[in-house]
Amino acid sequence: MNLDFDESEVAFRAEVREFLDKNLPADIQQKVRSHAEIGKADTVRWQQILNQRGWGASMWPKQAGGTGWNATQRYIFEEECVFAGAPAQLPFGLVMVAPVIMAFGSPEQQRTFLPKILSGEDWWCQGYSEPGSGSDLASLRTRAERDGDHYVVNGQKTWTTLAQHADWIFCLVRTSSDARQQDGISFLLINMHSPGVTVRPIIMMDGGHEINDVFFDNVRVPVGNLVGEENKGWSYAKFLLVHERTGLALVPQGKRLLVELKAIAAEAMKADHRLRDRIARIEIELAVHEMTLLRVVSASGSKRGPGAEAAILKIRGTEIFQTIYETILQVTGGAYVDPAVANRFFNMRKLTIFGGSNEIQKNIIAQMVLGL
Amino acid sequence: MNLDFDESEVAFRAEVREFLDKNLPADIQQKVRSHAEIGKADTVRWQQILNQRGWGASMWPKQAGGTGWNATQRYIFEEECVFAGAPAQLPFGLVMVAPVIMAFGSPEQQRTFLPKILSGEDWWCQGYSEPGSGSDLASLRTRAERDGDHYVVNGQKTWTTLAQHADWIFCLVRTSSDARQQDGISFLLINMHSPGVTVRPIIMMDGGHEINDVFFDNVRVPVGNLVGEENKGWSYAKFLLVHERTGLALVPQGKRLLVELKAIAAEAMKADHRLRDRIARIEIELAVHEMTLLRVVSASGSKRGPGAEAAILKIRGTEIFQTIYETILQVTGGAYVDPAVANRFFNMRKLTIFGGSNEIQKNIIAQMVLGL
Amino acid sequence: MNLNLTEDQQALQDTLRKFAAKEFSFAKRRALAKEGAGEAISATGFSPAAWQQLAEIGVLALPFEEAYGGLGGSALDTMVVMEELGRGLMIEPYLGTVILSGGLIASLGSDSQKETLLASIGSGESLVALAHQEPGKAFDAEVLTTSLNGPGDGLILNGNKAQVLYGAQSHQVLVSVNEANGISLFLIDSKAQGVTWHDQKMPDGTRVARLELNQVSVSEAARVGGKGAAGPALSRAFDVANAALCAEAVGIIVTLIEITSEYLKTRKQFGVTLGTFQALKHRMVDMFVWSETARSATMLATVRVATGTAAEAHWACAAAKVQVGDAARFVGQQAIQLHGGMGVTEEMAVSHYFKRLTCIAALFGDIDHHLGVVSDVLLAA
Amino acid sequence: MNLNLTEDQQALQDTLRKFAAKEFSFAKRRALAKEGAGEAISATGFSPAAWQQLAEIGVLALPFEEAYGGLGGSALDTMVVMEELGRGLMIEPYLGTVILSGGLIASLGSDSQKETLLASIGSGESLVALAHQEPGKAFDAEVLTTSLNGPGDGLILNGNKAQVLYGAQSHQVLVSVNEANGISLFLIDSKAQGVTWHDQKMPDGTRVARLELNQVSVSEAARVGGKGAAGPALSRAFDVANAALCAEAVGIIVTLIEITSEYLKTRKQFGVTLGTFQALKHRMVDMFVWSETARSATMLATVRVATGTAAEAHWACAAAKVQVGDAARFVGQQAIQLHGGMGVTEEMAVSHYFKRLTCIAALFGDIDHHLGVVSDVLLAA
Repeated sequence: MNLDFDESEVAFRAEVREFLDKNLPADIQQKVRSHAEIGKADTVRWQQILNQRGWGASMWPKQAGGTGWNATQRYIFEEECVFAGAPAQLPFGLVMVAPVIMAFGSPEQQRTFLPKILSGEDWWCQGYSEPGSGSDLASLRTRAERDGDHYVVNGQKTWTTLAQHADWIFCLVRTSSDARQQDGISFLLINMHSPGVTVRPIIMMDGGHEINDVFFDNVRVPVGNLVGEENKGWSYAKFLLVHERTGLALVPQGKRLLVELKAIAAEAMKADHRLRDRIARIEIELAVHEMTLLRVVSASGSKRGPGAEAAILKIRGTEIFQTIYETILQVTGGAYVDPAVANRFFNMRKLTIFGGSNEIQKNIIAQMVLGL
Repeated sequence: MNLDFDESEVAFRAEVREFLDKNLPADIQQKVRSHAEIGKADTVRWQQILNQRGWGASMWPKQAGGTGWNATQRYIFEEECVFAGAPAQLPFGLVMVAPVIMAFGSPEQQRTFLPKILSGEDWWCQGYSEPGSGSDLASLRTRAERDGDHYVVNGQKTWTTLAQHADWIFCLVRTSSDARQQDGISFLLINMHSPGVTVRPIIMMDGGHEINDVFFDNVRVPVGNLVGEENKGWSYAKFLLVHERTGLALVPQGKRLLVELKAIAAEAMKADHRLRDRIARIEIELAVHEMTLLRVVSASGSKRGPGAEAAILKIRGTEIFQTIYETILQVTGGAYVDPAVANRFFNMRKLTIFGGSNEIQKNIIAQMVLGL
Repeated sequence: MNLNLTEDQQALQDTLRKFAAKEFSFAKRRALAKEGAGEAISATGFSPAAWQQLAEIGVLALPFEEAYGGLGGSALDTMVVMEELGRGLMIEPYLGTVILSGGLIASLGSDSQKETLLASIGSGESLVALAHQEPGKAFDAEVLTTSLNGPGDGLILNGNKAQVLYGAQSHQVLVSVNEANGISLFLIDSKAQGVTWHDQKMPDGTRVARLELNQVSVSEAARVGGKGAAGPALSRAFDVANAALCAEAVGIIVTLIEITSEYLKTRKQFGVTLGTFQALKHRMVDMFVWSETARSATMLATVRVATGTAAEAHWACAAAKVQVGDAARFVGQQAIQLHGGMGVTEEMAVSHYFKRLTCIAALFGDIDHHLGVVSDVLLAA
Repeated sequence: MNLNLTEDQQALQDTLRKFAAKEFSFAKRRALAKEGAGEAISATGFSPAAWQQLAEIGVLALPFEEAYGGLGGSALDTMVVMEELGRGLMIEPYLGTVILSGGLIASLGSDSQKETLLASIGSGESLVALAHQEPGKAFDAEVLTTSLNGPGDGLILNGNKAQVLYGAQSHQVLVSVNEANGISLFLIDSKAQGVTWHDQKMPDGTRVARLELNQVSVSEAARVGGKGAAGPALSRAFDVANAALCAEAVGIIVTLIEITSEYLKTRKQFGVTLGTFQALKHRMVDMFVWSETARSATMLATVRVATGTAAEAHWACAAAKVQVGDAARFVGQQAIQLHGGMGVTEEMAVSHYFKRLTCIAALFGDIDHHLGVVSDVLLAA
């Protein structure tokens, strides 16, 4: 048992770092470091740069155009990217729909969609949640009815992150109401530029626009855009849920933010032992949380499944990340609040809710690990 | 709105204090202050002293031999008793069965039982819980079958506090299995010296003997010992549950213990800011908790019902009390634990479980206050 | 001992609650806050109409002596008002103008200052801000950088002030300086020569300004209170303000519990209402217990402010800020969490209450600061 | 990077778990602990038979070099052992004798001391206690009151030591004194002239003694390590001991979760098993998350002790003691609470594990102490 990276891993880290040094555009880096909004253009530009190096999809197998890296390499790559101030890659195509298309899509679908995800040409968003079916996904009501070579889709999706930029949406839609709720659901790829698709912004409490309602009004979707079998969409969605999601652990992001907190609080914490103790606790919790992540990464190297680990990583990661932001809010603002920092703090409030609320994560652990 | 006691209340406090000064036996006071065990003899002796003064039952109406005091007076009396180092009065007779006998018992029962509760001659214990029916009281299985002028009782009670000293036990027993669980329960007074009653000690984790199993093997109980109507016992027990139970708030006890903690920690907390902050927090929480109690006392003076306040008082009171003990444990023992203090800490672990676990209290609040 | 509201206080509570519900529903306030709406709220950060109505109800004059047009209300009456402002999410500049500046003028001002100023505050005519805190210093600092020169060539103020509540919207401003080993206060015109305001919109919609004083001339007549003698009154004013903030927080906390409880009773998941899930039910109970704790803490602080010694009041206000801060954090966070995705949108009232609670918890000393006050008392004992 | 157990470690784990299950079930240990039971456990606080069996399995010699009859085990092997001792609630004097005293002799002793002492510890023949802490002082104090006089008239020890783990049961004891501006260690016979033990039974059943040294003669040959040179080794020994304690706590924590989970699945209330109540289910999940956190913290500390610098090891052990302390408190308290009334009786294993956790959390620095270590590093940065 050891925490030391071996020679090849050390060399790999150096290679990633050198690449980032040379290729991460300074203007993007500056935006990331100053917490400015990263727009579509910058996200796409960075994806293109990575893709030119062959690093567009760190989690894809080589034959699909990915890097074929193991878990440790992916961990090193993510950490270096975050530390360097690289923007996040858009997960909806790369991490969410691509594995489903690879596993269950037709060769035609794989040829059509995967390269444009890799190149950044297609911007994807996720169409799962609906008004009234948040944690209870299976109760969704958006209908897709067969009409010749098309499905006709009607309904509404919500909480659709960055749908305002999207070319495509992968949707869970109801194709049968005969069976038990889960059995009548299909996995459909819908072009966002189709007639009948409307996007309406939802403004978040920090005033920002990240999420949207997406309305489907008699949207015609070619049957060729159905992934896998009709009415089997639920099992594909579940496949996605247990797919490795160590990114939710927010470890490198947390470490980066802790550096920022310590810099901001450097003077204040000399005189204020309560603040110092709070930062010490965060430092401890983050180091230990990182160890939990490394245990998962290490076990995944030895081919053990991710189990309920993703749930633990998400719960702890989001809690710690929110605590860091809360502490940054506390030390800025001069005995009140700094509006810009407060808005970042408010923005992060979503972390324990989105991506499967922490309550849902607890249900998963209760069932999968404790058998309760 | 004010926190000042009026002239008559101030005079009353002085009267109580003077009485305690003169009449609380020094040997008992010494035992209380050193956390020694208070045996049956001392508890009875103190009850007799109080009763001679006419203060044997602070919560009973005058006509029953009680003091007829209002809530504020009772609060002052309890506080002074705790501060003076008086032992607790045995609640099972005075506070638990007596109100039921007064409200639902026959004149004969009132004449027989109340005076001996007041004088300390009869030691009572409570027979509610059974193995397998802790929080779910209504599932109890101890049976009482009518046989002429007697009930024949068979079954087992458990968690019976101080049953080893008891002359009488008030029991919930099943007299009918026809109806819904709650409707077949009766409230029966059983002489502990009856043939067929066996008491078995349950040793607590601190090694102490406070609680017991009580077994009934064909115990014959005169029908005259049935309180109220047969099969109506559940409603009498519920009456008792909503009966004012501000004692569970542990306010004067907590204040007394905080004084002890501050004395023990006086030196250590000068150098140790974490300990100082912890004690400051306890001080704050206790002062605020006392305010909650005073609000209940004050509202009860104006004839408003206790509502779910008893549940809040119990939850906060037990939590704070356990925290004080935990902190005392922390500052004694010299970088380890002091066995005697540790055992007191372990003994107090029961507080959030007994008397209706804090989870049950939350169910009560959810239903009574929030309508959930 | 009596901890129940008087009949008058119950009537005041009732009036304000009805007023807020009728005139300032969440939907109306949200509409007003948007750019281009009929009223000038986006420029001032509050509703001038609501301010006038509050004046008519009498709450702007409530704490002042009857001799100066006030109603002679106590800290307990203020508690009732603040709780209702909290419930209604009414971010009008009550705290800065009525509680802080009004309170300081009432305790330090000359008869003529009180006659003029308290009347114009009470009628809603005049907003008076307090500019005491300085950049990089504590809200209650006793050593100030703002300088007073003179009397040769007249009295001249120079300096910078931070966190002035509704300063840019004020008509007059109380400015603190060190003088004669203590703090003095001067009342100056908010548009006087040499006065520059940097207005900032806070996340809860309130306005807070930085103030630059550049060679601002003041007269001896502008002095409020004796030379270097304002320290104790300022200290008390912050205690009073913290007790008032706690009461506002209680109003928000109980409202969040009502809103969330209602949401859990109607919102369905997995075929049943959310309220049937025991984990959520118990969390609601924890929120409720915290709300009762916050109320007790606020009442304790308020009673001590009304009738206790300065030390008792200071202790109790610090204690209240700690407990109400904890309660605000728990209830605020959980109200959002229990609303799920809806909770983090601007469309729902819950996020607005949460933002206001976040700001209240930071203003005039956070939990750490006030825990320190209580902890230091232990050290001195 | 590799965080999986080796095959050898898995085999060791397996052996110990089976041994504890077979030989030292809770029922058996509880019976032994009662007065008058066949074995002398009530006098010694542990089972001499179990100690011999542990020697036979090889764990008493595990950490020592092969040259001295040991197995050359690392801190990671010790972690495996301690977790199993925790699971089996085996309160044998492993920590004091093998980890602390054995570790100090291994790092400071001469070749001949190591040959003799490590062999007799490894074989289970000899119990060696460490007497460092003094009454009223920190467990890791560097300035001691125990005095060493001489060499004129010979070397003589005088003083008082506290919290000596299984001191009264030991055969030899390492005693610390200040000498030459540092700490020196001497090994003396536990029954030497002038040595008085005051044995005390701790709530978890372990024994801890006060030691009086009254004119105890020692020879230069009894010295372990150089004059005044034992400080760094002692400091490391406490880090190693804390990492080991954390591993023991992890064993207890996971066992409490197993026991409690099983209880919730079988115990019925209101016609259903307790495990169907979501509030209790989620609390079990919180306990589980804490257990994983405790395990990660312990692994981090252990890896740092095995391969890190002294500063890295010290930081990680402090961090682990904080997180494992938090985990122990939460899991211990909730395991009792979820058992209801049964949880506070002596009949159930849960209360015994809880008591042991309470003692572990206090030993060699509580949460506050170790948070202070991490906090002070921030101050120095």
